Parts: sequence; structure tokens; C-alpha cells
Amino acid sequence: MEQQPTVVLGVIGADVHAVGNRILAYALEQAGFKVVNIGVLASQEEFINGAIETGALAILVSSLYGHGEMDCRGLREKAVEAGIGSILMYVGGNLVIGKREWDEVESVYQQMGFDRVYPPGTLLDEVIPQLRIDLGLVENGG
Amino acid sequence: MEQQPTVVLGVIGADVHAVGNRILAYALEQAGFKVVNIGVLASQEEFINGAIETGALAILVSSLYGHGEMDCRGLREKAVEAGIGSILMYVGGNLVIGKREWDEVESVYQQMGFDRVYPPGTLLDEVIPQLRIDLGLVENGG
Amino acid sequence: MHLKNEKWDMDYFTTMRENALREWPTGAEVDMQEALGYHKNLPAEKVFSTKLAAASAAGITLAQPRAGVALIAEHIDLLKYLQDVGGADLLPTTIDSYSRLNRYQEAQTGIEESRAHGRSMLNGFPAVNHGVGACRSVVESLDVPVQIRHGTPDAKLLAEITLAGGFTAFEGGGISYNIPYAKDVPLSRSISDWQYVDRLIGFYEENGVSINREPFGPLTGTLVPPSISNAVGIIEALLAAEQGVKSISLGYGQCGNLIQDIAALRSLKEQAEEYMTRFGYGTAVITTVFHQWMGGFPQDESKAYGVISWGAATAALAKATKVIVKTPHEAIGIPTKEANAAGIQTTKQILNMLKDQTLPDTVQLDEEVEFIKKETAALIEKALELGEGDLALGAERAFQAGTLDVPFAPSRVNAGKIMPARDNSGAVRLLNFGNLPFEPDIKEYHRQKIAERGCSEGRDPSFQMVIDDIYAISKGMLVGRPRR
Amino acid sequence: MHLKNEKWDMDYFTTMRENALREWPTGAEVDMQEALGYHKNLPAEKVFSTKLAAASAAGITLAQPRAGVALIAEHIDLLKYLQDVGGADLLPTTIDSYSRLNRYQEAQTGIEESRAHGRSMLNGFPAVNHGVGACRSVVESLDVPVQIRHGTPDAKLLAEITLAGGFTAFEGGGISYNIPYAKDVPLSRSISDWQYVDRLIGFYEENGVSINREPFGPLTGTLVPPSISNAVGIIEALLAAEQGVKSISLGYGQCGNLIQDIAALRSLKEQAEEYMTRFGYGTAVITTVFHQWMGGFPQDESKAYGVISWGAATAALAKATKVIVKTPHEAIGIPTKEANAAGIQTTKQILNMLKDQTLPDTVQLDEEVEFIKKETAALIEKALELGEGDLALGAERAFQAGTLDVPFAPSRVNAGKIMPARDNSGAVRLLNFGNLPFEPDIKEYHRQKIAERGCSEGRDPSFQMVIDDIYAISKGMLVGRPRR
Ligand code: B12
Ligand code: B12
Repeated sequence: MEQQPTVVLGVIGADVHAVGNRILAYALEQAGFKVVNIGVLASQEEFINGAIETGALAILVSSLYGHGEMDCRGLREKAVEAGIGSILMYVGGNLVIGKREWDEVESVYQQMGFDRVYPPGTLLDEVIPQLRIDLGLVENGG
Repeated sequence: MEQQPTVVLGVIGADVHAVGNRILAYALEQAGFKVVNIGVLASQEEFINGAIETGALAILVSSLYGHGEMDCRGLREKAVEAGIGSILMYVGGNLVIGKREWDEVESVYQQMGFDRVYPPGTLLDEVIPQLRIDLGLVENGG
Repeated sequence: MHLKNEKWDMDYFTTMRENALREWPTGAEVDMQEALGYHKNLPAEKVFSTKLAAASAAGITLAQPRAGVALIAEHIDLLKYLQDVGGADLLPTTIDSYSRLNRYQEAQTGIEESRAHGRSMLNGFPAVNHGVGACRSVVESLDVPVQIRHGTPDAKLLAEITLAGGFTAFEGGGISYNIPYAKDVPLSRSISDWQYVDRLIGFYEENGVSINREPFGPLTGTLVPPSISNAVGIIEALLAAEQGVKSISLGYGQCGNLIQDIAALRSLKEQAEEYMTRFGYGTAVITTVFHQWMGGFPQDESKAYGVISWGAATAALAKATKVIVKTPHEAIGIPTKEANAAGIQTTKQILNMLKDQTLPDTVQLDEEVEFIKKETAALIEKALELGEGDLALGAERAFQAGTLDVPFAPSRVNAGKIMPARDNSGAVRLLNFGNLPFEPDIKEYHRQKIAERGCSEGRDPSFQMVIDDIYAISKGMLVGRPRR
Repeated sequence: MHLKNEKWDMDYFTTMRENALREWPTGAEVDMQEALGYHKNLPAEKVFSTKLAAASAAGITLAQPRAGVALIAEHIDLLKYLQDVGGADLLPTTIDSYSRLNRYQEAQTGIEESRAHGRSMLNGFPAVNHGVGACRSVVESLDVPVQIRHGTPDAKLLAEITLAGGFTAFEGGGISYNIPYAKDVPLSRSISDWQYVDRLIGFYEENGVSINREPFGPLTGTLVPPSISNAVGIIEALLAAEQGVKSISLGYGQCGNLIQDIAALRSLKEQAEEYMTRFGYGTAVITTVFHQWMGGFPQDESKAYGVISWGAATAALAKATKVIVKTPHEAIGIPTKEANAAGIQTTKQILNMLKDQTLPDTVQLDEEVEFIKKETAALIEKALELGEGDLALGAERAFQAGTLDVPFAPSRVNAGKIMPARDNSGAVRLLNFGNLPFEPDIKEYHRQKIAERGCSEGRDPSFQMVIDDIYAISKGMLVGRPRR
């Protein structure tokens, strides 16, 4: 692999759940990505700036603590304003308060402009191949 | 109490659940009833004959094991044939196979001619006063 | 033939078989030679005794539910679900209560009513009515070993049909499937009928087909003191071994006190092996079965999960070879397949979390083991004495004399004179000994333990205490403390 | 003021209070004298420390859920349900994550959105926004004591409002509510802010009102070795006691291995009492809190019940004063009130069944206790040394030096150099010690234990092993065995 594809990773809002973030970063690195991990308590601005500064191909947002709906709203619009409107955006975790129908949750986040939405318990073995496909990296993926 | 009111008690059909029967018998005796306990594996005939032979005022049928619906059908008719058609009849236990709506279960058994139908977990503290009322024994009940 | 603990001769067995196979038309389907061949072609992972022996060697605990419905296709669906969704390691086929009492005509009505109502009107699978082919279709639809579980004093035909039908394990025994499951069946008859079953299994064994035999450990499931059920289990194991049975699982029903339960299971295995060796059956393999609480359950499902879990944890810490799983519907009725699978999943979560843990040896544990073994030995030795050295006869006479006695049993051949109650830490002790042949020191131990409780509750031990104990777990406790 | 473990003088405290109460308009509602009077009129059964002390004396374990929603009426309904249907012995009021970071404006938006959507959009109850009167309406609606549970590095205003609001217990601490709950907050600041809270509680105590304080034991909830969380708990207890706190509950998050968990809780209480006595706070009352598994849960509810039950069983056998209860929805999201009540009911079934049972002392248990105490002492003594005898300063420097280090913590003031992994029986050990000041014999003990596991799994211990352990319980195991 000539150049490593870069992704920005972080946990949005007032959320401090650090364990999944740590594992995501590790797994993405193992899979050959360059990971810009902005960690927990990340603001929308940090995601956008991180992506611009590093020329990242994707933004991967985690939200575990339940406030995701409020925290994620407007992220796509900010990306558009910042001139990276078409960047790939994934979101995953415990995305809403409580147990709600997954279809409903998925569509809430899709409407916010996320390309893919992942439920709790998602296995990374599924996510990483998908990411490669969405980034058009399948041929040269490791 | 001058004369003890007599009741026939038993577990109907191919049912061998003996523990509840033992406790029912004990509790009824403690409450001043004369208990004719025909025990487990009791046939409809044993209930009817027991009642006739002892001049019992009530027949108390238990069914725990799930076949109650098949085993109890026709008991009231047999009582009618035997000339004790208006005898008070209670049934209690785990009256059907599996978890079913109680209203449905109750009405199945009421249609078979049972005067009162008791769900699993019935406390005897409720049953015995009711029995006294239904037998018109309230004034002289202990 | 007079009741005698002696391997049946082939002629007698053959005559008995002819009669047994005529009890219901499906008996004609049994062809022993063909059945032996069928078994030999079963893959190893479907053979009960193989899987048990492997688990026992690995020190892990397998999970097995109870389940059975009236119709074949539905029964297969149910078991598949418990295997695939529930993750059951071993499967059952629970027989309905009519068949258990050989009332095949009523079972037939149940089958028809089930078809008509579109739901099972029977509390189990009427295997005799369905016959050999149906049994095989059950076995063939599944990936794990399947056992017949029932409660049948006379299981001759049931054994013939289900073993020819490819099942590789069979529960029961002449005592354990009589005393808790019948009212009027003499022990001489049920023991002899079970000698038949054991001889049949011995015959399979002699022909290279291993069938696991499991005496029903919990008996009435309600406050049975460990030594009583252990004695019955060991006696049945010895009777079975005499007829040639080689793979035996001995069961015990959870009482609820961790130390007593672990001690009971440990005693059971150790003492069974001692007796088997003493009587020359040392080559038989003994594994253990732990039954999650067999008495009355709480109605609330979340409370039931608590009871199920505590059983699972005890089984794992006791290193039982398998655990028989209850369901969150226990107090209400035969569980749906979902509720049944849920019970297995809860159980397996605990088994897996605990499989690498052991409860270290302690003085208290050793003391319980010692007492249980002493009591169990007293019961078995007395039976041997009463039988003038013959254990089959001795078992019958022991029940007559009340030197073996099971609490709350429906059977008239059981004396019903003993009265159990929990002590202050929830262990099951005896309040009345009836005619149990216990030494004074043992009786004193029980009395003292129950007195401690009486003292802490400020009441004299009595039948009310026993009733409180019977209701206790269903009301969210272990010890039935006086109501305020 | 420089960070110092010394009781604040009244002037300094008064100045600080004036600032704190101005952070949000509801601060103006706090009237300390009136609040003291309010507390004195609370019936005894609503006072946390009283109920804890009684449970501790009786040797029983109380059950407490977590719960909080955005709006007042809904929050009261929720808690009433958990009390009446769930049977909770103690109640919480869990604060939302915006408030925890003092983002009261966002919490306000959450309140408004919750009203608009008709469902809670916040993951807790924003007590500061709701104010003193609302807090009192919560306390008054319930029959059992209520505690504030949160995760707030700077809880000055929250404490003021909720204590004036009649709550009788308050969770947190300058380390335990910083390291796992923040990214950039210096320990000097959070410790000082918590000295404020402790001084406030000390002030209540001095005026005859007892408030229970509970350092947050589980920290990140994920494979935290017992000595780390015990050391943090004991340090926070000492810091709190210096400010006049008298009723302290020390917590520990279940790791999953029974012996280790019981040893950890026992060590925690014994060692805390030793340190309290050594530093002259011997009059404070120490009780214990056991947290059911705090890491990732299985999604399947029946499996979650298994995890919950095993936590309940361990809490009961460890004789914890209270157990914090998880729910079958844990892996998915904030539980419904029904799911929350179910978790309590499962827990209470087990607590009640086990309340009269104890795990007897064993060599293994003693060994674990000894090692945990040795490690904990090493960590605390090092902090004292680094602080030149001052524990507040020492705690800050210990984290800087990495001689105190919490696995998987988000905070940058945490070194993050240690790496835990389970041994072959599921006990949490250390694979990397970072800068922990452990003697060679202790390190050798850990290494050997993990090597045993590596050996049995045929792989070298590595980060992959740690990841497998993190996922293990959610996948139905305790030890994360390699996938096949
Ligand atoms: C102990 C037990 C056994 C023991 C019984 C030992 C014995 N001989 O007594 C053993 C292990 C042998 C056994 C066997 C079987 N059992 Co069973 N058993 C139980 C269990 C766990 C407890 C029963 C008990 O003793 N309760 C304590 C007593 C005090 O309560 P009780 O019996 O309910 O009686 C009280 C009340 O119901 C009420 N009551 C009862 N009758 C009446 C009548 C009147 C008029 C009134 C007012 C009140 C009343 O008052 C009683 C006293 O408080 C129950 C489940 C449960 N409840 O948790 C299953 C249960 C009854 N068994 C059941 C079944 C299916 C069987 C078996 C077929 C095996 C199987 N498939 O699992 C066999 C059947 C044997 C037979 N032929 O009858 C099912 C019945 C299913 C259904 N109705 O849908 C149950 C509900 C378990 C289940 N969920 O699957 N069982
Ligand atoms: C450990 C834990 C904590 C620890 C966190 C320590 C730390 N700093 O990391 C502590 C105890 C501090 C904590 C605190 C809180 N927690 Co918390 N916590 C958990 C818990 C039990 C496990 C989380 C975890 O570590 N899982 C293991 C990792 C490996 O998995 P993961 O985080 O889910 O991440 C994986 C996947 O989700 C996925 N994924 C994640 N992000 C993304 C993104 C993309 C793009 C993709 C593809 C995949 C993906 O991949 C990750 C790796 O496999 C969960 C419940 C659970 N899952 O069982 C609750 C949970 C997340 N917490 C919750 C809550 C509410 C809180 C609190 C508000 C306290 C409270 N009310 O109980 C505070 C909030 C603090 C804050 N401001 O954020 C709720 C969230 C509720 C909701 N969404 O409805 C949960 C679900 C529990 C619950 N059911 O109530 N928590």
C-alpha cells in the first residue's frame, strides 16, 4: 500500500466512553488506515477541522451515551460549509436514549446526512470491509 | 362449630403433583373443614363417589400438570347424573398447557360448570373465606 | 419371577420383550438388530455418553432443557429452536403424562385434540404413539444428543421404541420414577420393569451401542434431603449396572444452600464410584446431573431468572457434568420455545463465566460431605441388610419399613413419615426422621441446626415452618421466615 | 490556594460558595440554614446513612438501581415504579451528561426537546436546572433514601442544590469522577472542587445532618484491577474525612471471578478502616458498595439476566452493604422502567436466597486478600511519598508519575500505561505495569498467572488478549479465549 487512507475518529458531544474508541482506533490501524483519533468529548468542529487538516477520507463518529441525536445534528451542514460536504460519514454506538426500533434510529441519522449508521454491538469485521468499499479501496485494500 | 362441613379434595387425571394437595388439605383442616382427600391420580368417579358417600358440600379439584382441560370435561355432567348436580365445584392450579390469558382459561372452566376457577399461585387466605361464603357458612365460620 | 438383583437371563428377557412389544401397535416396529445398526451409524456427536464423558474429562458443565409437545413436526421445531437459538448442549424429549402411565389411548386423544386445536394439548411428546420412525426423524433433525425424559413406572415399551428410535439416553429408575410419579404401583413391579429397561440397555451395550442411563435425582423436587436422593440414585445405579448398564448419570436437585449443594453433588459421585467398585461394576462411567431448583418457582419472570441463575452458578461451581435448566415460565405452565431458550441462554452465560472457576475446599464443605456420606451409607446399608444382601429386594423392603422415605411423595408405598425443613442458612435438614436408620449423632446434628433457626425466628419448629419453606422460593426467599 | 489535604477554613469555603451558587440561576434558591432544618425533619427511613448502617450491622445487602430522566414528573414516576414494583431498597437520581460537565445551557435544551418530543432526550435528571424545589418534590414522593449519582468533575453547584433539595447521599470524588469522566480536567482542580463538596457535607455533619458520600468505585468499569480502584477509593475516603465527612461508602466494580471479587471487597473495607484510623478519622462509618459488572453487556436479555444474577450472587456472598443493579437493557440503552425494575427483582431474588449464606474462608481467598492489600498499600504509600505526606498533592503527582494509573481512561492526566488481562480463572491481573510501584514478587505473581493462561490458550499474552477480554462477557464468556 503506497499511501495510507486517513480517517478521523472520535466520540462526539459530552460523551466519555473511551473503550470502544480505543478498540476502533486499534482495529483501523491494524487494517492499514491512518487514524486521526480526536478521542472522547469531541466537538463537531474538531471532527471537521481534523478531517480538513489531515485530508481524511472519512469521519467516523461514535456516540454511546444517548445524546447522539442532539450532538450529531448539523455535522453534515458544517462539513458542507467547510468545503468537505461530500466526505464519507459513519456513525455508530448507542445512538439514542433507550431501546428504540432500529429502522427508526437509522433513518433519523441518515436524514442527518450520515452515509452509514451502525447499531450497538456492531462487529468491526463487518465495518472495515464496508469502509474499504465505500472509499473505493477494495483493489488495494490490505 | 357443631358439625364440620365436608369437602372432597383431589388432583384429577394422570396428575401426580402432591405438594399443593397436601398443603390444601392441611389448610382446610386447620380452617375447620372435614377433608376427604382422594389424593393424586384421581378419576372423575372418585370425586363424585367421594362426595356422595360423605355428603360433601363441595368438590375441590386440582390440576397442575396441564391436561386439566381434557380431564375435567364432563365432571359437572357426571355430578348431575349422580344426583348431586348443584354441588359447589372449585378448580385450581396450572389449568392449561402453557401461559394463556387468564380470562380465557377461567371461562373455559366456567363453561365446564365450575363455580370458581383459581390461577396458579392462589393464596389460601383468599380461597377459604370465599368457600365459607359460597357454602353459606359465614355466620358460623371459625 | 421373584424380585432379585441379578442379571436377567436371556430367555426370560425375550419372553418379557414379546409381551412388552404387544402393548401398543407401534411395538411391532421394533427390530433390535436393525436398531443396533442404526445406532452404530450415528455420528459420535449425537451420542450422549460420549459427549458426557468428554465434558466430564474437561471439567465443564453442559446445559439441557426439558421439552416436549404432542405433534412430531412441532416437536422437532421446538428442539431445533432450543438447539440453535437457545444453544442447548444436550436435548430432551419429554414424554406426556398419559403415556407415562401407559394410557396410550388417552395420549391418542391428546394427539387428535392437539391437531384440532392447533396447539399442544399434551404436556409432552407421546413417543409410543408416534412410533420408531417418528423418533428417528426427531434424532435425525438435530445435531446434539437427545434423551428421553419422562416419569414412567413401567417404561418397557417406551424404552424399546425410543431406543430403537435412535435416542441415546434414557431417564428414570424403578424407585425414582415410581415414588414421585405414581400412587399405587408396588416397588417390586416398578423395580422389575426397570430391570427390563436396564437389561435392554445392557443388551445394547453388549452389542457395542452405548446408552446413557440417568436415575431421576430430584424425586419430588421439594425439600428432599441430599442423603435420601443420593441413596436412591446409588441404589438405582447399582441395579442398572447389574443388568449391564455402563454409562450412568446421577442427578441431584438443587436445595439452594451453596455449600450443601456442592457437598451433595461431590458426595454423590464419590460415593457412587465407591459402591460401584465394591459391587464389581467399576468399569461403568459415572457422571453427574444438577437440577436447577425443582420446587415451586416465583411467578414473576425476572425473579425466575434469579432462581435459574443461582442454579446455574451452583452447577458450575459444583462442576456438574450437566445441568437441567428451568425456564422463566416455570410457575405458570409449559414454556413457549422462546421462554425455554431464554432459560438456557441465562444458564449458559453463567456456566461460561464460571467454567474456569472452582469453589476452593473448605472445612464447612468437608463437614457437609462427611455427613451426607454417613447418612447415605446408613440408608444403603440398611437396605442391603433388609434385603439380606439383595439390593432390589432391600430397596422394596426399605420403603416398606420407612428406612427409605421421600418427603411429599404421592405414592402409598412410601411411608411419608419424615419431615424436612431448612436450617438457618437454608440447608435442608430433617425435623422428623420417621424410621430413617440414622445414628444419634446425625440426628443431633439435624436437630441442632433446625433449633438454631427456630431460635433465630423465635418459634418452635413445626409443620408451619415446613409450609413456609415450601412457599419460600416462590415468594423470593430461601428460608421460609415467619410472616410478620 | 495550593492543593493541600487540609480541612478548608470557613472564610475560604464561604467565598467559594458565593461563586459556586452564581453559576446558574437556581443557585440562588439555596438557603443553608433552612436546608438543615429541612433535613432534620426528614423521617429516619429516608436517611441514607441510617439505612446503610442498619444493613451493615444486620449483614444484609440492599439493592439500588440507576435511573434518571429529563422531566420532574416523569422522574418521580420512574423512581416510584422502581420502589413499588422493583422493590428497590435505595433509590438514585442519575444526572444527565450535559449537567455533569456543567453545560447547563445544553441541559436546558434537552429539557425543552424532551417536552417537545414527549420522551426523555437526556440520559439523566438535570437537577441543577430543575432547582431545589424540584429536588424536594422528588425526595418527598418516595419512601426510601435517595442518592445523587453522576460523574461530575466539578459538582459544587450540583451538591449545593441537591443537598439543599433533601437528598441524603452523594456519589463521586476528585479522582473517580475525573479520570473516567473527563478528558482535560487537571486533578488539582477536580480534587479541590471535591474538597468543596466534602466540606459542604462536613458542614452538614457538623450541624447534625448526616450525608452519605460514595467515591465511584468502578472507575472505567473495564478490567480495573482491584488494587487500583481500592487505592483510589481509600484515598478519596481519606480526603473526604479530612473535610469532615462521616458516612462513607466504598465501591468496587465486579470483575467476575468470585474469589477475587470477594477478596477485593473484604480488603477494601478492612484496609479503608485501617487507613482511616491511622489518619485519625476512626469515627467515620465505612460501608461497601458492589457494582454488578460495569463493562460491556450481552445484548440478549436472557444473557444479561445471567450477568446481573452473577453480580447479585457475588454481592450477597461478599456481604456488600449495597449492590448497584444493572438491567436487561444495559447493552442497548437507558432502560425502560420495566426493564430497570426487572433487574432489581432478579437481584433481590438472589440477595434474599443468599442472605443467610456466607462463603467460608479459604486459603485462596486469604491469598487474594493479602495480594490486594499489599498492592493497594504500595499505591497509597507511594502517593503519600510523592505528596511529601500530603495525600491530595500526592494523588495528583501519583497520576502524573503513573504510579496510579487507570486502564482505558479518557483523561489525559492519566498515564494510560498499564494493561490488564484476565488470568486463566478470570481474575483480572496486569500484563503491563506501567509505572505502578509494585515489588518484584507482586509483578511475578501477575506474570505467572497470565502466563498460565497464555500457555493454556497456546498464545503469547498481547493486546489482542485484552481486546478479547473486553468483549468476553458481552459474548457470553468471562475469559476472552481466542476465536477458532
Ligand atoms: C414440584 C413439581 C413437580 C414434581 C412433583 C412431585 C410430586 N409428586 O408432587 C415432579 C418433578 C415429580 C413433577 C413432575 C411433572 N411436572 Co411438575 N412441577 C412442579 C413444580 C415445580 C412445583 C409444584 C409444587 O409443588 N408447587 C408448590 C405447591 C404448594 O403449589 P401448587 O402445586 O401450585 O398448589 C397450590 C396452588 O396452585 C393452589 N391450588 C392447587 N390446586 C388448587 C385447587 C383449588 C380448588 C384451589 C382453590 C387452589 C389450588 O393451592 C396450592 C397450595 O398453595 C411446578 C411449577 C411451579 N409451580 O413452580 C411444576 C409443573 C406443575 N409441572 C409441570 C409438568 C408439565 C410436569 C411433568 C409433565 C414433567 C414435565 N414435562 O416437566 C411431570 C408430570 C407428572 C404428572 N404425571 O403429574 C408443569 C405443568 C405445565 C402446565 N400446566 O402447563 C409445571 C407448571 C412446570 C412447567 N412450567 O412446565 N413436577
Ligand atoms: C463502560 C461503560 C461506562 C463507563 C465508561 C468508561 C469510559 N470512560 O470509557 C462509565 C462507568 C464511566 C460510564 C458512564 C456513563 N454511561 Co456508560 N456504559 C458503559 C457500558 C457498560 C460499556 C461501554 C463499553 O465500554 N463497551 C465496550 C466497547 C468495546 O463497545 P462500544 O463502546 O459499544 O463500542 C463498540 C461498538 O459500539 C462499535 N462502535 C462504537 N462507535 C462506533 C462508530 C462507528 C462509526 C462504528 C462503525 C462502530 C462503532 O464499535 C465499538 C468497538 O467494538 C455501556 C453499556 C454496554 N455496552 O454494555 C454503558 C452505556 C453506553 N452508558 C450509558 C450511560 C447513560 C452512561 C452515563 C450517562 C451514566 C448513566 N446514566 O448510567 C455515563 C455517561 C458518561 C458520559 N458523559 O459519557 C448508556 C447509554 C444509554 C443510551 N444510549 O441510551 C449505556 C448504553 C448503558 C445503559 N444501557 O444505560 N459508562
